[in-house]
Amino acid sequence: MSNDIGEKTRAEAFMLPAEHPIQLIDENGAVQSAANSSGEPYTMPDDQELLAAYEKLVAGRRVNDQAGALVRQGKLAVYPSSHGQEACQVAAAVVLSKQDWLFPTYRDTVAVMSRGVNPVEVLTLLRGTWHAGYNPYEFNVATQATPLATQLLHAVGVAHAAKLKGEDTVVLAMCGDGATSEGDFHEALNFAAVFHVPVVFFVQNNEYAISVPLKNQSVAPSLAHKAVGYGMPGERVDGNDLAALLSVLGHAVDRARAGGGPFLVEAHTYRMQAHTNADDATRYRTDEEVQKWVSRDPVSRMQTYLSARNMFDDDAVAAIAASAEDIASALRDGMNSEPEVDPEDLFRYVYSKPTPQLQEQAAMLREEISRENSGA
Amino acid sequence: MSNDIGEKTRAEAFMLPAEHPIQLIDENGAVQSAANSSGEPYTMPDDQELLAAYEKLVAGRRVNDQAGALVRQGKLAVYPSSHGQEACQVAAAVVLSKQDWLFPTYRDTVAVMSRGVNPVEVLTLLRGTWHAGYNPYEFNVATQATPLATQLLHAVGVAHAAKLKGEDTVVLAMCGDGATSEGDFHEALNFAAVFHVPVVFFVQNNEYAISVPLKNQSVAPSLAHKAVGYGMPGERVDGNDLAALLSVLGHAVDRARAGGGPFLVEAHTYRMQAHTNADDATRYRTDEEVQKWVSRDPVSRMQTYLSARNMFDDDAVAAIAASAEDIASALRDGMNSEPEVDPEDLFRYVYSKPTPQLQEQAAMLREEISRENSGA
Amino acid sequence: MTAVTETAAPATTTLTFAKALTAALGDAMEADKSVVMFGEDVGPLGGVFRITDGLTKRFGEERCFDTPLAEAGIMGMAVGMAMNGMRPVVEMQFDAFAYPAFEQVVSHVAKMANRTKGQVRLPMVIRIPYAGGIGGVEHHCDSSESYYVHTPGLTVVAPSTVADAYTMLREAIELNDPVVFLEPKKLYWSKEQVDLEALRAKFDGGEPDDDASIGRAVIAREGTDATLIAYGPSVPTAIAAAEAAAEEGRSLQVIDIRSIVPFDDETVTNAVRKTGRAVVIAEASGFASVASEIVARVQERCFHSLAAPVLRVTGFDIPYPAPKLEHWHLPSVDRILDAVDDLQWED
Amino acid sequence: MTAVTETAAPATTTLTFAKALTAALGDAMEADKSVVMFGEDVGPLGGVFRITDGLTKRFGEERCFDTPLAEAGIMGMAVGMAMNGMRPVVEMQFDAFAYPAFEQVVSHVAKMANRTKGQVRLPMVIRIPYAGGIGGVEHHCDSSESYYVHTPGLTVVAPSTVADAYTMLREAIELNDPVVFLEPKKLYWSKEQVDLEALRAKFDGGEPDDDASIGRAVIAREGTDATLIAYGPSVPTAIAAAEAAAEEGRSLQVIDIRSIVPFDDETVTNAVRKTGRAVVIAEASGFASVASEIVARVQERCFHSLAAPVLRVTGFDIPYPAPKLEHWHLPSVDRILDAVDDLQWED
Ligand SMILES: Cc1ncc(C[n+]2csc(CCOP(=O)(O)OP(=O)(O)O)c2C)c(N)n1
Ligand SMILES: Cc1ncc(C[n+]2csc(CCOP(=O)(O)OP(=O)(O)O)c2C)c(N)n1
Ligand SMILES: [Mg+2]
Ligand SMILES: [Mg+2]
Repeated sequence: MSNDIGEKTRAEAFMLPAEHPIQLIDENGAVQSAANSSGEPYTMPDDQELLAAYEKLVAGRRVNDQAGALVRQGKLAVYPSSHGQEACQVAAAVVLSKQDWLFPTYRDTVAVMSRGVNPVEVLTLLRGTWHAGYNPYEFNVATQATPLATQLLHAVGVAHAAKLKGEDTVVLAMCGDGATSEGDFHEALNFAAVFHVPVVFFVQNNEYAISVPLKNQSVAPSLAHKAVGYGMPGERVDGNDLAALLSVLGHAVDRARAGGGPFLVEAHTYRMQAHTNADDATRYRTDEEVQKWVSRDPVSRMQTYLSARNMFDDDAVAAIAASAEDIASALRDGMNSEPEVDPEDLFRYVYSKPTPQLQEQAAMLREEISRENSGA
Repeated sequence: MSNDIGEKTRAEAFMLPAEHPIQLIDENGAVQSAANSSGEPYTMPDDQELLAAYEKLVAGRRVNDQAGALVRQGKLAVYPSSHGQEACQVAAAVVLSKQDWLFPTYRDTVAVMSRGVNPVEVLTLLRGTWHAGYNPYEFNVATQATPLATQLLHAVGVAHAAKLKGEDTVVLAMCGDGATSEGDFHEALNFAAVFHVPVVFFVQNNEYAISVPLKNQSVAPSLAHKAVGYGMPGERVDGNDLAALLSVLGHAVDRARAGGGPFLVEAHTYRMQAHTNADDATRYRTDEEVQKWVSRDPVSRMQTYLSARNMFDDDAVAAIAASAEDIASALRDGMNSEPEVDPEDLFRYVYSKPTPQLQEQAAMLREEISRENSGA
Repeated sequence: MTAVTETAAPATTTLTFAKALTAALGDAMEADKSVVMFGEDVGPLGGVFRITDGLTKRFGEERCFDTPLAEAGIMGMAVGMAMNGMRPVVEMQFDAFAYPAFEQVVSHVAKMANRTKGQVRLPMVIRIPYAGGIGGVEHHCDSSESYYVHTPGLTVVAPSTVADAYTMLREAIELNDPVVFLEPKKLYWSKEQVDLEALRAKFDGGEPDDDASIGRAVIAREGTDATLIAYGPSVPTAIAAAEAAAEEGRSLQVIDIRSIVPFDDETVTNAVRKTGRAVVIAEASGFASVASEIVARVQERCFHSLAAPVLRVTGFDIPYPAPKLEHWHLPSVDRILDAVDDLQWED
Repeated sequence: MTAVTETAAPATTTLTFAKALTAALGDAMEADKSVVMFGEDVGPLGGVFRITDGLTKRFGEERCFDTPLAEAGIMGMAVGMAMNGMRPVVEMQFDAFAYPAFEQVVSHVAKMANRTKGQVRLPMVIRIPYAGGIGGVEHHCDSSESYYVHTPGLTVVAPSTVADAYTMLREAIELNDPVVFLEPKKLYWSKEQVDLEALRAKFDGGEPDDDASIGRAVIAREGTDATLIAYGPSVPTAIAAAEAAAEEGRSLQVIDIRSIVPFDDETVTNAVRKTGRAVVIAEASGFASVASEIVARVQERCFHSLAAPVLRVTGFDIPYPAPKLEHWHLPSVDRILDAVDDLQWED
């Protein structure tokens, strides 16, 4: 070819996902081997690591169930459960180091708690006492994002600042399959690639965005195929396989930390329950379809694997269950206590110093309340 | 592999661009052969087709130069020239049939006029007498978009409506390399792919977005590599090679018309002049860099080729020049005539029927003007 | 004879606000096949508020369909479809989720007709479930009307009654201009007795209606002492306040603005001149809002009839509060009555 | 002795509004290395208005840099950087090109501090070259302030003088809250004599300033008969109107609001009470705008001092016109004087 136009073409093989989603432990708990598109194998995490993560998996499942019960009892307004997606939730948290940041969404309660945040605080948003219940700086966990995909840009900004400051910080940012359609998803991935910042984008493809199935969301070969369009690697992983998730996300985090830039991981999983308790999933999917995913359950799969490796005795199983039960019970207690809300909080934090207008409005409300209290 | 997760993976070879940008006539006017990633060759347009397009190329160059002169004379407020990009401009118009739609940007004056719109009308926006000067329905040419990438979604909508109505309409939507970073670019390509509508997205990658070079815009292997992330084919083409453009865009249009869905074409070209006359290009690029592109000029290249094919005699060359001169002269006349503006127009078109509020405001202005006119 | 008696009898049924909207959409789609409905979850699910319930089944996937999850995409595609002969109705799932489409709305939806001197008109409707009072989490209760009404080129309406829900949505779909159609979420489940057939009959002619609701305010309750001016979710609150005031011997008139743009100065001005006192009520934060505009217009036009400044009861200038605190934020009957008390009564 | 005389002499220089902004950015970046500047074309080019001219050269590509062309991206990245210890200043190239970032601004920039009960504050500045009068083509002349001021959580300022351009930008950067900093395009090339060193000196202490400009309106011209209330690009027009009126024997006071949020009710209220008459001037379309708000506040607070309704001179309720028609749209001296004439003078 005589032209030198388009010098930018580069081999993109390493950016394309492997032919199949990475799986290290299959539905029957059997070991599989898997490699990326460049042929580099993904390694199985060691047993101790898996056992520690498994504990969080069990706790996560328990909290999902408990939150569902609290909704039915009217203690929680609404709960978007990650039942079935707990492997993703746990992996997202445990691959990070202390100085790293996690950017979760509304569905990622279990990821947030797996990073250390008290579940009672996590559920503040859904309980309705305030918009966020934990201090993002305590565990480096951003508030749970509701406006879809917007948080991915914040993640890029945190990573960019860390890079400028010379900090050793990786950011893991989560979103759903539906959120990949938003413009902010595009802008976030492009900014991350252009500024070469350490962000791992982690898409939990659970096949639905509320009622809309993936095929109405994207007709790309896979969501991970979007990565090449930004110049970053994309990989797909079995989202119900905790081992594969730890391996792939761990690799992405290590690579980012070493200065390799951003990475896109798509996990294939399934939302086993309705979008939230307010949703009616029978309107858009069959029970048959849901059943297909029961055998792929991330918790039982890991249990089978660890049992086969003799990582459990009955005591260990009981201890793990008991510890999950403690967390659930603390959550129940927290939610059963009368929530405290202070009307003055409405005006307190809008600005560093309330404007004269807000001071007036606060005074008006104060007076109103004191009149009410005095029975006037 | 034992897992059946991620059944969506499909071979994506046909979606990835060919290794090199498609070129059919090189810088020296010599014929090249080129094929897409699936090995299907792109065919050279026939001589008559090229000759007809060449006439438009010459006219386009002349109008670019004339508009520049009008700016210097103060007859035009501002002009973003497509000097150097005329092959893209002409090809975008001539690959379309009458019932098709063109969605141009501010820089695409030559494309709009190549589709039949009077250049005087095209320049209304830049002259400042109104926001748009031609009737979009007359030649199926949308207004020239200023807010970047927004028009790509309108293009999808026009195509979607055409599909629902069973019309045989293809839409070609243009944007620049910079515009590919906007969220609307992402949403447009995804919507087009999911709804499988006949839109050809045509990115003129002219290496700059005002002062920002491509490398600060994207680090993808190429912009055409974005296509696979939406599940559509992407192709790169030498944007200064009219023949290649006609072949590749023509193929994309045919494919879309036949129900094949959307297509992304990236043309490698160069903005030979400053962003607009208001810009100072010396602040961000060297003269050397610009000079490198002189020899790649789309007009002289096509002239060399057609001469070698004996498609010209001196009379033909003179006739083509004269016809371009006529267009330039009509443009000068149009721009030299006193522009007519009617203050009542301010209120006339905001709603189908002016609101009472606008009627009041119009009356106020009318009174003001009549007082002024009566010298009060 | 029997037949005549039957048709003559008032054929009223009890209908919710939500079902009136569903009926309006169905009737409009039946009447004109260029009407298409799309957005997030509006297909098989029928929308998160079930406003589009049954439409996909009835009209097919091509006429009522789900889109990928991208609001600018929805809005921009609607612009193109409207350019090419369709009458798109789009649903933004919640008020705050319309913001990603803001550029499309302000820079294109609102400006296209003017830009092309009326050659390209965009007959489209943007349905937005809006405002609060439903215990929604953050981003699900914004009152975003001020952003739209300040944008010339948009028609902006906010019905408060079941009958208006039906009629104004049909009118909005028939209008050749883009309409932002604000649906007060907390009224979705409110019920009224309406004669749906009579409402439908207005749209049989095909002729533009002379007494269109868009552009007209209505007096929702007569009264003589002061005027309460409200729209959308605040209208029932204003009426409740007027009822409470009546018990204390004060006669309050209530105006339901319902069409914010165009604004019905005539009805509002006449009403306030009559009473000489007015309170404007709206859920949105007050600063630079529709309420500010109404106050400004009223004092400009009724200055010499006013016995007291025109007061406002609005949401505070704070982000919409979490569910357990929203009752402090929203205009309440008590707060409206307090404002009325402040209208410098001489007696 | 010589030295003393020299420092005592007023060290004024002639500076444009644009250069004052450049100086403020440079000084802020010098003073605090967490201040970073980014946006479209703000690097080597220095911005299309050259406000960031020289900053990349002076502070390096890491401190002043170009981004990919995506405004939501710029805004969202700024949010994250502010969360992580930086003080980002972003430039939106033109008013209408900030709209793609609207969701980020409304749903995050404005709400983050409140959402987290003050734990995450966003010390960021959004610079927007705004408003018209420069013959710009469509989308280059929007007056978008009403969208921002209606959004609780944002501080919104619009300086009109060269000295305020410097001071308020420095204050905005030092503030721990997000600030929308509106730069009237048509004033970029206006010149004034300023004592830059004196302006700089205010920022040496590091202590928060008691007489901050943000939050304070100023009386730009004294007068006794009526008050003109303006901000940003309309202030010079208001002053010109006052000058013209003076020749006709009418004494007009001019208030430069400059800080829209927080709003300085005290200065405005005192001024209007003194004159009893007022006209509010703004370029933006009037409907549900900052002008509406000022009228509403003034009539609420000064009702009994008012001899006439508070009038408005604003842009029409139309999309911003093409260059050759903009002069009809913009508030002019004549139109202001007409409004003043309409203030029901008894004599
Ligand atoms: C910008 C925006 N638009 C719409 C919504 C309403 N909404 C909330 S969740 C949801 C579906 C999200 O699907 P996905 O991204 O796949 O995440 P999942 O719920 O499956 O975890 C929608 C449409 C929103 N929160 N934000
Ligand atoms: C949404 C938006 N943001 C910013 C701008 C300002 N702007 C006008 S042209 C331009 C550069 C566009 O570059 P590119 O897309 O490569 O097109 P080119 O000018 O090279 O043809 C910019 C930033 C705009 N018009 N719209
Ligand atoms: Mg999902
Ligand atoms: Mg370009």
